[in-house]
Amino acid sequence: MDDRPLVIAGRTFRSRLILGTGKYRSMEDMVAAFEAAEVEMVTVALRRIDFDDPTKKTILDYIDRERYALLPNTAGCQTAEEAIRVAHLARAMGMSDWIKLEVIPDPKYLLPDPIGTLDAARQLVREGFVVLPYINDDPVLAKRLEDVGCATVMPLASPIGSGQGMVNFDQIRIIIEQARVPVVVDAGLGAPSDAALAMEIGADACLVNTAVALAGNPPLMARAIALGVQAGRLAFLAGRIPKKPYAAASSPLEGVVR
Amino acid sequence: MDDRPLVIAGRTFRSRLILGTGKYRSMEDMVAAFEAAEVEMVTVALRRIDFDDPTKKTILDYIDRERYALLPNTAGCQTAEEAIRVAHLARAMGMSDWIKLEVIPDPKYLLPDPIGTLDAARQLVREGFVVLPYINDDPVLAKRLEDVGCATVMPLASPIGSGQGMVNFDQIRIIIEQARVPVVVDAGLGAPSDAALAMEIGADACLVNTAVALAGNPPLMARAIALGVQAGRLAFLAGRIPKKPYAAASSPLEGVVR
Amino acid sequence: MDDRPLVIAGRTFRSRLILGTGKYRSMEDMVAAFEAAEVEMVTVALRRIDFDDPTKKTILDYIDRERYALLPNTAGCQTAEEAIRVAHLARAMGMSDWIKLEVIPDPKYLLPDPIGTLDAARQLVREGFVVLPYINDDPVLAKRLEDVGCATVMPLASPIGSGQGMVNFDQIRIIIEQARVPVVVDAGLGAPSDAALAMEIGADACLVNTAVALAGNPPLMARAIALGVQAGRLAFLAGRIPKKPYAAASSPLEGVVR
Amino acid sequence: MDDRPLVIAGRTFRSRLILGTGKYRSMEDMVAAFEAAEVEMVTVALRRIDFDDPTKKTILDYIDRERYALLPNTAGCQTAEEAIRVAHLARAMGMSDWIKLEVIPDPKYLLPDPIGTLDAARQLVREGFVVLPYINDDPVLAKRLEDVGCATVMPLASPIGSGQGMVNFDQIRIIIEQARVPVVVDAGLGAPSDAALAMEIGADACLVNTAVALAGNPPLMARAIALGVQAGRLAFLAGRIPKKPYAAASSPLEGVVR
Amino acid sequence: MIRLTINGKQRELEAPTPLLTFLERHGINPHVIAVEYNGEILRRERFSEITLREGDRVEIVHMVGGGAA
Amino acid sequence: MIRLTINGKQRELEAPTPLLTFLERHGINPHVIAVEYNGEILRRERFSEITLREGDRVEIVHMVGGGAA
Amino acid sequence: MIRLTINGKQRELEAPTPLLTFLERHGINPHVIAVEYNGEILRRERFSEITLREGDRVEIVHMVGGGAA
Amino acid sequence: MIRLTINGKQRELEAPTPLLTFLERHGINPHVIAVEYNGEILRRERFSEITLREGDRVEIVHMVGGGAA
Repeated sequence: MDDRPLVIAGRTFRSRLILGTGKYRSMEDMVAAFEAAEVEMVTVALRRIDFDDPTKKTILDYIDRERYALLPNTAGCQTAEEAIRVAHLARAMGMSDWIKLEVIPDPKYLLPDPIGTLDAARQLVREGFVVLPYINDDPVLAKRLEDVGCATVMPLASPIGSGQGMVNFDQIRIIIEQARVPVVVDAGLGAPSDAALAMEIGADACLVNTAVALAGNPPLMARAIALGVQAGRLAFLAGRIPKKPYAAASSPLEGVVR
Repeated sequence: MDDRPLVIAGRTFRSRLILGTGKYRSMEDMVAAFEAAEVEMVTVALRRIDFDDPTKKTILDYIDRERYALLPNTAGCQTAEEAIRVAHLARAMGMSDWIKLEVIPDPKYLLPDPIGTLDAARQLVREGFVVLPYINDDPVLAKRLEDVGCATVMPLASPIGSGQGMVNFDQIRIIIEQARVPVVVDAGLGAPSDAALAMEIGADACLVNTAVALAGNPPLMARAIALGVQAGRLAFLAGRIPKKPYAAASSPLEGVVR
Repeated sequence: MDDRPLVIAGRTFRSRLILGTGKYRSMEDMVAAFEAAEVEMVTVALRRIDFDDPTKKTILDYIDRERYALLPNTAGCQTAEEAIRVAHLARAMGMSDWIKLEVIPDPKYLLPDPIGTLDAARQLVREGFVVLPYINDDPVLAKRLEDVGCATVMPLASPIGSGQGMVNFDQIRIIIEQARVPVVVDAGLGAPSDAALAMEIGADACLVNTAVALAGNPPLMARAIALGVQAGRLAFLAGRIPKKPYAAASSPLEGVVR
Repeated sequence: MDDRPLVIAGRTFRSRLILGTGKYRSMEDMVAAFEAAEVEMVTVALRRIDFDDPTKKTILDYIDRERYALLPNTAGCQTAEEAIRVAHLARAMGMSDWIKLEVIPDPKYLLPDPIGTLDAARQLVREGFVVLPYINDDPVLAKRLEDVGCATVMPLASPIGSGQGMVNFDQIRIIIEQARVPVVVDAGLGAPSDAALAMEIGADACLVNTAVALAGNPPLMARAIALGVQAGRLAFLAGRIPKKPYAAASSPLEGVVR
Repeated sequence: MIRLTINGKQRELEAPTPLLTFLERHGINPHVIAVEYNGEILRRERFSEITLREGDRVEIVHMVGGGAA
Repeated sequence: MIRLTINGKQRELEAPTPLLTFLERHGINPHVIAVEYNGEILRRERFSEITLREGDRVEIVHMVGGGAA
Repeated sequence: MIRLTINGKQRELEAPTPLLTFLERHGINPHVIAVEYNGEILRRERFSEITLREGDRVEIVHMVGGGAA
Repeated sequence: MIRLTINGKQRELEAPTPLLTFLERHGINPHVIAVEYNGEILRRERFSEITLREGDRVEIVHMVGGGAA
């Protein structure tokens, strides 16, 4: 079957799965997971160097940048100002002007601030960033972010790291229906069935971190979720049957031996 | 990763997806779906030959029996007696002594009769059949069928052909937890996410017909569902993260720029 | 509004809630719960008298039998034979020939045995008992129990004491649609919303025990669940709106100030 | 039982149900519904007088304002500016300085605009209005509206008029957990079970319109939903049992006749 | 003959007309409406001061049944 | 001294004892119990005919709090 | 001319007819069917022994597409 | 001896120190970091122009594993 590839801000991706780089038990697990899932882009965070232990290798020593595009995030930022500052720092590294925009004041559920996110997105787009905002399941906010020039919208399926899956199914479906930019379902996906479901309703891609990093076998789970994303995408293209309230036999009704 | 293969009644299967042969728009679609899904076993029904039009090709003219094992069903039977008779006819064809046992008195929801199914299963096992009974989501009935010697149990996810997916999730999980024979989730699976979910909770295989046969593109959907089954199986083996009520950041909390 | 009363085996009930008598922290809590819920029938179990401590008051010292009909159950029975024996003992007390039939071999999920339940029901009906069988969410079994003369069917909403609510919603709805005897939803109801939902889809009554007995305030929860049952019943009679996939304004669209 | 009454902006309400006044088949139905539900506040919309048919009675000819407080809404407004203008007009009528703030650019799903809603809320609070904003299920937005001085937050359970019920259950629970102002669950509630569920998780009140106005019997459904609200509130106060994955017998395990 | 805009529609009146007269003529109770006169929302006390004239833009609204949106 | 089984436990009595005497001795109201005597369930009228003897197997049950299972 | 019931329908044949002849006449491959002859299900080896006669009740079935129910 | 703030912590250096020297001393590859010097984010070309002095406020960051939040 011939699917059109995913295109974000003019860049083409064959893989519709983006992986995070946090929480792995080992860098070897992480790299093996990337390979098993055949991803093309991974998210990273920015943090201060610890000068009391500066010798520790950085994550860039493990990631083949020829193979995996880096998507820096603004994780840890609680306001638009903080997020803009971190975006500037990320760009100053000269590796990417893409930014996964996160403005998250709430420490318990890690839900994003719609106002701060829109403010930061507006400015960062103006400054030439490719902005991929992390948002709650709000279709109107998604349209507004699209209108200010964001490259995607990234609604959360359920709270980050919760593994609850597509809790926000209904409104994410509305976001997808109304979006003219790619919709990347982010946060809370716990298993291939969650990712497949997101893709079946027309999501363009999924972003997963905890479900892979903390799985019993991260590379195997990475492969599983990558297959789930593919399966869901193919089903979206194939056109699923409608749900019916009643049953309908798949064997013929006539000619039964009686 | 090395998974142990599925073994039913001593026979080994690499594929954990079984497809039905009903309702396809064309035999070509059906065969292409088998190939796309790389299945090894397909279900068939028995019906009277129509002597007013006997020349029509039979389904066996399309199915390569070297490649695809046949699993005859007792579809259309409303009592144990009818099902036993159809099983005898199926075996008399000399193609298989396996039988997908269906005893279904209810025409609207096509739900199986637990009593008639157990009666028929007991006798057919005694007669040397390999019996794969189609059942509702009843863990106690599943144990009883196992106890009389059935080769699998095949609980329904939701009404046949409804595409509602894993409606009976909770009790199917109990059936799987208690079973010592393979559990094949049957009926109602509508998309890869449904099949993946069944496999993630430990089902041994899935049986799908309508979701493939009536999909916009049956071979593509067959491929999608086969990938969903694989994805779910790998996730089961990899060990998924537990669901948590709250969020947990995947980026480190220390070292944030402030 | 004028509702027809609930009639079971010719006996009329104004209340559509039946309460259990197990697990209360105190008999005072239990009696207060009965009064708060205005129930007319309560379930009881049969157990051996403990002759090492026979002086302990029996539950009948607390229950006003003028006010509350007793419904003995066969809790603890794992086979049809055991259940029939306990039914005989219950009737020998001369208080009731009604029996809540439970045949439950499974200690972990306490799910009933469809075969043993049907066997015991058939015989007890023949012996003149009014039989109220506890069953899993199996519409075909429900019809068979109705056909052998049971006074009601009592499908479980979810495992006993789990408080999971209407997990078996879909098949209970089918049971209700097909039943010609009252359907009493039993087991797993945890809150008024669960009971209301059961009644909204046409259940005739609900049976609740753990959700009341182990609530923080049992009499208050009893009242709450009784209100939930009433609310659901009235809604069933009033006729709810259909669910729609899209929105529809409740304010007029014309005449808006612009 | 003694519940503390609902207090919004210093005003006390015994009833925790607010009804809308739209879509009724007749004004008599509407008034009968108010009485059956024993509500104390009802929402109304503002529209231009139709001078081509000005004689038609206004809704105020039917509503006893001694008995029912009016809550004007800004339905139909797509921007903060429009909503502020309508709020001013509503206040100019001299009946109330309360306003149910709705800023809804999306005609299909009628979902509110978080940005416009916050902007309008900030100004209207500054102008001395009692502002009750209609919002999507966004806990961070809810906090921000609380911080600018809104009297309540009114998250939508599901799209207006859809009758889908508590689709946004999880995030509404978070909103309730974090709110210091009353949370009124608005939109999409279709039956008593929906309202009961909202109250069980700690909502302070519910607002319902379509589910009553378009029910087969509006006054009866109004009564049903009012009972559901009460039931859910009592259950919240009584303290429900936790949900458990397994079963727990409510009859004693010892002393079984064997 | 004057022309003005009332509730978004062009209307004609024989002559400049006091607002209260206009309302009375249409059987409208001034106590259940709100009026925006040339962009300014009027307190009810001021209704008696207003006369509808050529080119005025007037919004006259009342309450109707409504729940949400 | 006789031995018999009551409610699954071995018990001893000084001598054969009328059922009603046994119950009375334990303060048990015969109207709230049921008795299975050597496999036969007794109607209450027959309690007075029964005497507990060596080797008897007796079940004496009453009602307790219970909901399901 | 004989009358018999095949697959639930009354049919007529000029004369008693060997089963294999009947099948061949209808272009049916005996290796993909099953036959119940007067209530007895036949092993394929026995097809050649059977002749369709007056009053016979015969079921002749084959496999068709089917999944469930 | 100078005092300055690096990554939010008070630090001391013997003397004013070129940024690149400071980095080299700590084994840090300048190509995988970003630096904010007294509130201004530096392009890498400018690292060589910067000398750390008394009272400077410096942020030196690198990439770490992260997914969301």
